[in-house]
Amino acid sequence: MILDQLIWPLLLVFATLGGGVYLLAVLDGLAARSFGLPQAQSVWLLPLSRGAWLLSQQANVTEAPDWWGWRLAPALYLTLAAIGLALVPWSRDWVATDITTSLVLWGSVEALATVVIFLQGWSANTHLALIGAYRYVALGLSYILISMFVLIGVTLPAESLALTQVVASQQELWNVLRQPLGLPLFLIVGLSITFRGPFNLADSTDLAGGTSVEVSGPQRLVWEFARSAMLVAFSGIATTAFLGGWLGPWLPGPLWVMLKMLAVLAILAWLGRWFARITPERCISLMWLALLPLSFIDLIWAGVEALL
Amino acid sequence: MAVSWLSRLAARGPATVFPALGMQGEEAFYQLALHPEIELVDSPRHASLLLVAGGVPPELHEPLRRVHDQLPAPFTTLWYQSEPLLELQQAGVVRVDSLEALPDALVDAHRKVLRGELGVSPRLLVDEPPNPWRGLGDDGHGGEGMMGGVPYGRPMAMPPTQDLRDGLALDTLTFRLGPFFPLWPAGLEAEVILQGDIVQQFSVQSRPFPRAMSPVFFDAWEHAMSIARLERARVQYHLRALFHALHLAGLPDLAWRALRLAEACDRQTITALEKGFKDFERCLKRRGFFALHLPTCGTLNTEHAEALGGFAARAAGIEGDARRDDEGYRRLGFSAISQQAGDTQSRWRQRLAEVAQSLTLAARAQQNDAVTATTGVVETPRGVWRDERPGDASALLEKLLPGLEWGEALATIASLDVAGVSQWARP
Amino acid sequence: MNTSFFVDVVFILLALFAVYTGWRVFRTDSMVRASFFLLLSFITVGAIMLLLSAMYLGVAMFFMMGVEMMVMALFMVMFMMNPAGLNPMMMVHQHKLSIGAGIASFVILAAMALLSRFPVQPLPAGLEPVSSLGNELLGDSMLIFESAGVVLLATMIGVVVLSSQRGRFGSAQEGSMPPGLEPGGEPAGMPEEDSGAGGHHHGH
Amino acid sequence: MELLALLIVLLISLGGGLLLQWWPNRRQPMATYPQRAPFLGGGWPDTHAWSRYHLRYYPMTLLLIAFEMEMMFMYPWAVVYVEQGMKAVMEMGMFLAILCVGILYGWREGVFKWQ
Repeated sequence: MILDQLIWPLLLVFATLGGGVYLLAVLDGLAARSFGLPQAQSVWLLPLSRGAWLLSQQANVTEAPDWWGWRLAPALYLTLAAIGLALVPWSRDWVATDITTSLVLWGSVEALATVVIFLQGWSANTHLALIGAYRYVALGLSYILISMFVLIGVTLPAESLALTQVVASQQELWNVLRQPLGLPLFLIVGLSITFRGPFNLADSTDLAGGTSVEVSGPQRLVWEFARSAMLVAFSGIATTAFLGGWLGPWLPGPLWVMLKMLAVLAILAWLGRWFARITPERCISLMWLALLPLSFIDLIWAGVEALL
Repeated sequence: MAVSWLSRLAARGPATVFPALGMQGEEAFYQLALHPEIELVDSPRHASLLLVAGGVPPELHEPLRRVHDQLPAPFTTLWYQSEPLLELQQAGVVRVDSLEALPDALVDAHRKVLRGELGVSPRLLVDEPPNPWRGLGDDGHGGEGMMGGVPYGRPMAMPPTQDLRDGLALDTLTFRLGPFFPLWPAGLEAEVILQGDIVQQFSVQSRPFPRAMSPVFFDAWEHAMSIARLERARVQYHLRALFHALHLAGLPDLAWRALRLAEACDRQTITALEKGFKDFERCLKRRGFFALHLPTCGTLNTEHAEALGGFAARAAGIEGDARRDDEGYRRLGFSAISQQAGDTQSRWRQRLAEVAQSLTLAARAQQNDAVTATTGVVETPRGVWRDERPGDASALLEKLLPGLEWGEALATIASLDVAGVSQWARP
Repeated sequence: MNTSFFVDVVFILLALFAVYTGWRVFRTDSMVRASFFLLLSFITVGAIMLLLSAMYLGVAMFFMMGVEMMVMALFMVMFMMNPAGLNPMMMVHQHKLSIGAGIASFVILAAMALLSRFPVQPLPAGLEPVSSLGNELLGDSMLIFESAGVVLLATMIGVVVLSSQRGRFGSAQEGSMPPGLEPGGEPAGMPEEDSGAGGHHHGH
Repeated sequence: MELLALLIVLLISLGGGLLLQWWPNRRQPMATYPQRAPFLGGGWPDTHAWSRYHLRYYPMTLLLIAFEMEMMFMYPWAVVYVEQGMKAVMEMGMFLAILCVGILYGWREGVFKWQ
């Protein structure tokens, strides 16, 4: 019983964390190649050699950092990602953390991620990193409402805040079809929470790397790893909430979840490279004036659909 | 032996290079940006190699030392057509003078540094804080009272006199940025005062290095010149400028494509270029370069636009173009394009339109071997060169940038060419 | 395995951590750290709620406090001198009063906890706190709920009116006159008018 | 059991993250002061970067807090939505309509712009 409830799901969580981050790096390399960027090496080796390089580099510190924040922020971001992944149900029985309010817990992971990303930029005590941190908060406080509305949309048919119930409610029809606006909006949340592509306001190029401009070596490795891990966790939640989680014919549940997660990651890796970075001011306007009303519509749609 | 295995694995990755560009260093920069095994990074913290490309005047040696010391160990330096700093010469610096050998030298140096086979660059500056603080002040950390003293070696930011936008007067941050800041023209050094993320004051401390133009513009000034070659050089110039803007916009693949097109300008047939550029331009629009990224601010007033000339003036509705007065161009049916708004977005629209126009002109010129008719006047991509070459215009940034958000300010700088034209042609 | 013993140990550890971080809020120099210590304290309280099977309340605590402490940290950074605590400073004012108030409230709460008789009602088996809360909102408390909406709207409008500098007609300061330092005196700190270019503002 | 799993995940990932940062660098000496200076492309700052930073989006954050309060009511509402049917629709419709007015007002006043 311990084996089923604790050991297997936990092993699965950590294996997915490591493997997912590696596969995301590979997918990103493939996306870069499909966009025409040349790759000197095989995309399979590149993440490994990059990780090895960062491990052998000296970790930089700044003049008067907030020492606790400086050390803790990357590890905390990783922790949040791991907690997010622990909420994903792999099958009806294999869930690392099956609480009745796991959907709200994911919401709080999103909220706390904003805090941690801010902390990363804040604790460096340097100019470009600080601008990145403050900019990110503007984004972090905007996407959170969209995420909440979209996720409340999927709880309506499930009549529960537990992710296992959300999957069970998709037995006949996956939410991606039932609430067509939900997944696209949620993918935007995924790009925002890992500040990728168009929503890379934290570590952007115009700040020479933003919150990680002063970070090097193993600390940068943990930060980048955590950033990818968060996207992996996000893809797990997206799979659960919209793509029917473990549901699927022939294959066992956990395998279905992983395949669907990979699909979501591939879409996100591609989307992240497609769009130009949005300016912070436009970003807030877009979030509040276009995407938030759209998520209202999604909720109303979900409500009407659930009653029919 | 785990360590050697790790470093061997690490050495297989791309060479991470922080470029510190000196005079006439751009050529190497663009070559390296195209090389798949080299990754140019924006922060020295993310690099294992410092590449100094081009001559660095003596007054910039101190900033160069500062950048040098900011790379995390292990790292080494490479000097391309540049004189290494005196104190470095013993430590085994790598000097490369040919552009062909540079990429391989960088890749090689990266591998050797990571395997520990190459001398690691020493720290140049004295290891002491900007102000002494240990044991000083009220609590032994240099600070005094609430805001005074130099806690941990630096004073604290102080409130300013007034604010630009909404009357909330909070602290301003004053710092000098450059001359090796990779996101704006090489050599530009400015004192920036930020209020939040808004530029409150911008004063240029040292001007950007003059840019070297293609020799065809110099030839055209002296004698009749093939219009097709002139226009190809113009296209190349604008596409290279576009590389920086696209890099800022977070579109590395499009930036790479712009550079590829720029390099193809000398070799490819005009029809292939036209087709390539049309696809490229469509991609730019579709992927939100204008709609998402480019700000609609940084508007030049008439005076500044006239001072700057060239595409920037035409984007602000001033139709000045020396090509209109040239009989050779007139025969090809040339007419100047212009925009009205004069902001950052319209400058890029203007430049893209001019690139397309140049390609059409080059195609027509090629058919009947058209040459320029007048000498002593050339419309360079930077502006008209009549009696003297277009000069440095970085002073106008001081008027243009205050009030802009940080990212908007950098996008605005990237949309302008403020550096003057060098008296030497590109090799 | 004795689960309840384990739970007790975790409960005590969390409680101690919550008190410790709560205390650190007042002992740190950095405003940002103070906000995030408070956040940590709230998170541990939320974790205690989870231990007490208050699943929704505990998780909602993480959520709400995450956002709110973030905003608090932002405002701290905006308005407090020396927000990062580079120079040490005292975060506490009115020492005697606050010590007194602290002791008094501790004694009262402790007395309530120790002396009052808590009802011993085992959790009914099929109880789902979240849905019963939902039913409550749609049942007897509906009026409260709706009026909460109106109150929040009032809050929003108040917030915008008070904080936004630029209304739909341009800057909120335009044409405003700061009060004088003495009754009927000259307006204090009036922004200097641009004598040349700014004149056209007053045309209408 | 669920919370135990959550605790294990938390401890392992936090510990792993910290260990990965600390272990490879445990014998590195402290970086020199010039290395630790903020990267400004060869330039240098006058002061520490920490300061009273002027956020340009502060009205939006306040609007968000008001909004978020209300969101916390929505979760329990969502759970009983199907059970309660039309009543729930009416109630939440009214509630959301009131809050929409808030956003519209904020938009009219330019809250979502850089102040």
